Amino acid sequence: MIELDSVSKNFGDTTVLAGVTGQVNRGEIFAVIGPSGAGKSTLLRLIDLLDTPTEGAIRINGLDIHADKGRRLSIRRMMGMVFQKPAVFNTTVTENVAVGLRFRGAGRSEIRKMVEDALDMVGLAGYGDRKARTLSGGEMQRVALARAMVIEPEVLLMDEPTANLDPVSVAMIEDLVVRINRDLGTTIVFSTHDMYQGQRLAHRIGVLMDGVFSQVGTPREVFTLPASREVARFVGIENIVEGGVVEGEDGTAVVDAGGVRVRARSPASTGERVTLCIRSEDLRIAAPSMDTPGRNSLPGTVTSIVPRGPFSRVTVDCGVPLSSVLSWKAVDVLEIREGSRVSVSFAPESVHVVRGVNHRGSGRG
Amino acid sequence: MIELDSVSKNFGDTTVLAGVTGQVNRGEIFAVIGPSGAGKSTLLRLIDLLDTPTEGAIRINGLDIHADKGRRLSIRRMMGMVFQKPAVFNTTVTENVAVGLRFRGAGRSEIRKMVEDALDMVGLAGYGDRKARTLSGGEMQRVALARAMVIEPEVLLMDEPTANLDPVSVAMIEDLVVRINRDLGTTIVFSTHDMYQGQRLAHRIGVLMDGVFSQVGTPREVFTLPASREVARFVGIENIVEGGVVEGEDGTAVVDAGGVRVRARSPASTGERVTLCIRSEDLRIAAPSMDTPGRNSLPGTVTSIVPRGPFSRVTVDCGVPLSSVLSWKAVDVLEIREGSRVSVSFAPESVHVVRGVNHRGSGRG
Amino acid sequence: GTTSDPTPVETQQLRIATTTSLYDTKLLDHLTSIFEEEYNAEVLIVSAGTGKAIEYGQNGDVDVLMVHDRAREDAFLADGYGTDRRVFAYNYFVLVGPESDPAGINGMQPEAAFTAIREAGMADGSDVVFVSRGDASGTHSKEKAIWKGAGFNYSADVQGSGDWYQEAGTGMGATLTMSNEKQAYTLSDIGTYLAYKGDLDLVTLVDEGDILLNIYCAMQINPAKYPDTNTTVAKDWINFMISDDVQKEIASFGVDQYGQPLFYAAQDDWEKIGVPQAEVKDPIA
Amino acid sequence: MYEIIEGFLEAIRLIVTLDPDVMAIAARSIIISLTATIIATLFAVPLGAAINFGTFPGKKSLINLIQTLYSLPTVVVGLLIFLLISRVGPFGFLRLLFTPTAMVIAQTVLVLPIMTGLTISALSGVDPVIRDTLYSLGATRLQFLINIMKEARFAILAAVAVGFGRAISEVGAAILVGGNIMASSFASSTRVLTTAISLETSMGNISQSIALGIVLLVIALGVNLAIARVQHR
Amino acid sequence: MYEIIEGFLEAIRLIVTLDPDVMAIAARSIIISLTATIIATLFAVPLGAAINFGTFPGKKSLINLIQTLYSLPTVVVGLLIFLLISRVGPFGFLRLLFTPTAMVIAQTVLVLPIMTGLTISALSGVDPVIRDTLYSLGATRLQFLINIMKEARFAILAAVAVGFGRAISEVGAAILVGGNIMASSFASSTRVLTTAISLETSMGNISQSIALGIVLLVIALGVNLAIARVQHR
Ligand SMILES: Nc1ncnc2c1ncn2[C@@H]1O[C@H](COP(=O)(O)OP(=O)(O)OP(=O)(O)O)[C@@H](O)[C@H]1O
Ligand SMILES: Nc1ncnc2c1ncn2[C@@H]1O[C@H](COP(=O)(O)OP(=O)(O)OP(=O)(O)O)[C@@H](O)[C@H]1O
Ligand SMILES: [Mg+2]
Ligand SMILES: [Mg+2]
Repeated sequence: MIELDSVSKNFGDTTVLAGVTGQVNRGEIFAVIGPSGAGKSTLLRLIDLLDTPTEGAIRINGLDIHADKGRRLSIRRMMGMVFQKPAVFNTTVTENVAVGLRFRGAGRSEIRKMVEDALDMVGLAGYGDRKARTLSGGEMQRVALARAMVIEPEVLLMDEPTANLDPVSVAMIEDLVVRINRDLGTTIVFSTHDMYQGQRLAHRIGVLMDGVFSQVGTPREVFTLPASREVARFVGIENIVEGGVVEGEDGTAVVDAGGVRVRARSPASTGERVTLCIRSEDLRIAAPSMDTPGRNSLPGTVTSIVPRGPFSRVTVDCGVPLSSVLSWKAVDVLEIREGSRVSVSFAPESVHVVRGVNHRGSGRG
Repeated sequence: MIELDSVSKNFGDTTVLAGVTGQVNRGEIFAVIGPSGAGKSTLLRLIDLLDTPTEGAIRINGLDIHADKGRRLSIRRMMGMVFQKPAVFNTTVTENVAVGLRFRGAGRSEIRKMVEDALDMVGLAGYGDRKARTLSGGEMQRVALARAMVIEPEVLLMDEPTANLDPVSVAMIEDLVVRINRDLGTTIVFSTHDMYQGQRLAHRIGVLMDGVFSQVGTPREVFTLPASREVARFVGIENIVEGGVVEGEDGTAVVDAGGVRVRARSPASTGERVTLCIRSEDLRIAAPSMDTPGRNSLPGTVTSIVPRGPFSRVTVDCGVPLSSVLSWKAVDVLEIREGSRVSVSFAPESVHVVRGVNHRGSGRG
Repeated sequence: GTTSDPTPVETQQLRIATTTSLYDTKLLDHLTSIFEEEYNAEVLIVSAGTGKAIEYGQNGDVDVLMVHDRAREDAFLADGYGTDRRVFAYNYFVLVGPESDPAGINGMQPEAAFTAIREAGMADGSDVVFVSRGDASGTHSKEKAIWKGAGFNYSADVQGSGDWYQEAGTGMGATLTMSNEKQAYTLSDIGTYLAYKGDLDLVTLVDEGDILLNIYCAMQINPAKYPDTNTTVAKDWINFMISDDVQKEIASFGVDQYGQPLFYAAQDDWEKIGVPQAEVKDPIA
Repeated sequence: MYEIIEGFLEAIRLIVTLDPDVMAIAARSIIISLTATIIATLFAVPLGAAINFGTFPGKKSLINLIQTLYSLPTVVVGLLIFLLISRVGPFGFLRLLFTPTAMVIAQTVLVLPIMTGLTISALSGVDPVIRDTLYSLGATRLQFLINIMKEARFAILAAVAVGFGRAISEVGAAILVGGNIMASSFASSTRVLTTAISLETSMGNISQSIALGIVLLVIALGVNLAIARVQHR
Repeated sequence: MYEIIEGFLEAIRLIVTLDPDVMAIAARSIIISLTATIIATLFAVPLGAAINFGTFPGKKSLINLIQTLYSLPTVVVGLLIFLLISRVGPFGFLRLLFTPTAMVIAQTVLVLPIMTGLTISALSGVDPVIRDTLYSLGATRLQFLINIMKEARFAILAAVAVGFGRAISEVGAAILVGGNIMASSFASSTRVLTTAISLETSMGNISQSIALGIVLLVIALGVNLAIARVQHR
């Protein structure tokens, strides 16, 4: 439905987007993730016709949206947008949410009802008569959400829609987004820096890096099979190790990474340079010298234990540093302390091998 | 060092803070968490002398900071503040960061060096000559951070400092915060809606709800021993069940929750109404009828499996709904599908019992 | 006497442009109310600097022009913009100055007084100042005529010959105020001087001499040039101004306020003021 | 100095006794200047919006030109209008010279640049995100204009206040195209407060001038209170 | 209408030939109005800041009053200053009447309200977070003022442009306290462009008036270009 065809955008000398290509299908929830300054907001603004690409085209239902100024209004009216730093109109909350409906000539009673529903949905029931300018950061963000959703657009664009919200509100908004998508068939494109949110909500994720989509795929693909070292790092794979294949046959490769030998499932052949990505969760930490056949098993010394939510992140120096995530209980049971000798084990299947140089696309890099 | 003494704040008819009492020690990192609209920003603004409490006093080193207008400037100069929606001055990035130093009469070359260092620390080296107004959301937030940090204040106040940042930048900023606290002994008070951030960074956390601190404690206390049902829910304990004690002796209580019997460690006595809080991570899911002695073991039917980061959240209806978090691998191995019959087990020690009515403090409720 | 039906059905509008100094005496306000009643007309008076007033006449924006600058009136008539000049009043300009009279001109003839002022003014270290209207008004024209009569080339010998001679470039009232402030000499029409006298320290030093004569006239805008000017009521107005009753009004106007009249009726003094009898007596046909 | 006190007392007397002459003059001032301000607003706001939100070559130069026209002397405006509507001018056939209509036209022209310029300032002060939000909500041009004006209402009404102030206080144009006529009928007269003040001043009646000035300020106060009420709504 | 064309040609001639009389008058206009604008800025900006950022009872009324003073007729300002500095007035001993200094004073007073009012508007338009950021960075009053002005420089310089426009285009006060004097020495003369325009107009020299008006606008354009350069820095 939305087609990005080599979309580029420069601001003066700065190239922000350098040929983004991709497609968002009708009824899909598509997440754009990427580091700060990658151009997520810029991309959403281009789709919403708030800016013009330097090169390339954005097509919705086959129509180049930037080509025909006469159709701007009707195209814009298909879409709703939530800005990264939402601004509210200097009036009441109700009036803020009603604006889009008024633009479309909705009737008074219809507006009242829809606005009330929308406020209810974002958890702001009863806030209707408040002055919008006095709201807290998260409240404003929710007003902006209600404002964009109430017009029931075909395409909903959201730029970091929950950045200022607490987890309970986030859960509520996420439920809402899923419901809108499911019940109304709304196509949703949103940017987020919360990868788990991308995963929870999106059917597909585009990773914007260096001006292009480094990878587009299902959450599972992006999180388990990152296309490059950078993507791997960005999606939170903590163990990323460079190495060279020393033995490669039958879809299994033995990789030498700084003196440590690791077996992995990969068609890479001897001599190739590769990057190994291993998720912390797939590492098991056990007492030293407990070898499991078929698994990689590396002895090492615990260098740090850092709390992380209900877990602890334990880093072990095995020649290369490897981190695993254990529940507090497990840390207690295994009596792991800084300096403890332990053994880190993981299956060759848990090692994702990125072959050759970075699969980066044609970015500025 | 910072003492909050029954601090109240009304805006017209709206009571936002209703007697916040607490203390931040010198050199401490203190996190304020709480739902959207709880008054986190309001509290930080009161500390930074940007607003005046309706009642109560805020004392720094024993001095009521709002009492003496003549000392405002010197008190303000002790503090640095990062706003929730930071605004940048309409000039270059370098000039933005330099402002506070200029106010303090620092020399040219000193300013140049410190600003460069600060930009480097927040990952914006080389951005010095950019117009600050054209920065992305996350970039602006980092400029605001650099601007507040570069003056090396005794107290650093930060209102959701990483709300607009991607995880890599967040990690960098968190490292920086820890370093500043450790190396310069800076007292840091920050608000966040990212509880894990609160936990990662803070020595102590204050949970702001209904206008008061519902709980103040170490991250471990807040996360494992929430003082009320609301706090439990807010810190992400997914399994919260109400019940009545049917048998209570020797520090162990048997609680009837909607027909299901649960054993828990608690001094609660028979007849008491209690709330049971069980973290998802402490629930084990296994094939049905696998009983472990000494543990609670409840049979049930899987009602949903939702991906959540590298895990899946599995909800089981055991009479009461209980959710657990499993790695994708575990879900595959156990062959869990919606509708599967399973057994949910957990140790009595994993059940946190909140006794009586909500331990809410004197909030508006 | 009237030349038309005194009660026409519709109220007619009469537009008059007049010089400021005449308007400021309020003589016209006094007369219009009488006229409007008698002729069922509405009189619209625009007062402006002489030059501007003549411009209004040239453009046909008014029906009647009332000024006091003989030379420019002649040009105006000669160019065919106006017809039927009638003189309805006259008075004398006065040369006023500080009581101390540093140039010692009290009682002199105007030309001699001007010569004395110029000499005193150009002497080193003198504090003698002459303030001129400098605005091409009727009064300014008269002043230039006096300089000429005293034998000076105005632009070469007077204007810009030193700081003693200053051009105010404003109205009569402002010029008097300025002269008072600077304790300077100036030439003024009698009406404005009397109106301002209370606020001034200046006294009349020279008020006799033929050259000080100030003649007010009214002219009709030439209907040949602007056919749709309101000729009937314009003629009525001019004839009204020279009618016996009005001439009496003019002769007594201002007595109750200043203790002396501001104007003399022109009716019987045509010889004395040197205009043809027809211009003061003959109603326009 | 005593003229000032006398002026004050006279102003009070004029207002309390509702002096009919002065009331007529004051009413004319209000009608003419308010009409001019309203007409100018109707031009200036869309024009200012078009310039502020438009992108076209020479935009900066145009804004500079508008700012330059802030310095347009009232007399020059008066003269230009005079030349247009004087009998021999292109619009002479309308016979507008020396009518209140002419004064409205002149004052409209006079305040148009400053009101347009200040509208541009007002609109350029609106948060760009507000602008984008309106676009993204699917505003038509008119809806956009109305809503952006609501956001900028404080500054736009400040521009209106400036325009009204300039219109009611100017005298040069009023006297040239109006002529300061005091006729027996209200509609034929063109004497307004400022031209009356000039006249009184030229006749040396300083305290009367000051009294009329105070009357003018009282009117302006009333108008500004009305504007302030809308501003703070 | 041909007077307009003639006026244009005459304006070009005056400028190209650097007509000494006109140049002297123009120079006087620039000096007087620019001085008045600068002095007024020095008062208006701190005053506007104090009002905008202060909290005191009657603040809204004060702002209303200032807005009302936008309507202060130039003649009334001229009269008030005139009464103060005339020989019999309280400051008569300074002998300021009919000097350029008196004109500077009158124009300063004249533009003070509008510049103060527009400064208030300009400052109230600054994002409150910017304000809070400056406070939180430990700005002294002066540092705060300087930096908030930098942020609002566009709008504040727009206020300066309005002030300058009003000063250089006004004639009522200039003529009352200056007197439009053309003496042989530059310093004793008080004829500026607007008073010269009035004079030419009263003499019926319309094209000369228009020519001088154009000269005035050329000067204003220069000043505005200078202002724009600072605005966009
Ligand atoms: N108008 C502009 N002029 C110059 N540079 C700009 C402009 N707008 C954006 N940029 C630059 O483009 C880059 C991308 O900005 P954008 O806001 O799209 O990033 P983002 O991916 O949304 O980042 P964040 O996660 O921090 O919000 C940034 O480096 C920013 O500085
Ligand atoms: N000036 C004001 N006038 C009226 N109400 C206000 C004002 N400022 C804040 N509030 C209200 O006070 C409450 C607390 O606001 P505050 O900004 O402190 O919340 P917060 O905890 O920071 O929320 P968030 O996480 O959404 O940023 C909100 O409900 C807000 O609407
Ligand atoms: Mg962004
Ligand atoms: Mg907040």
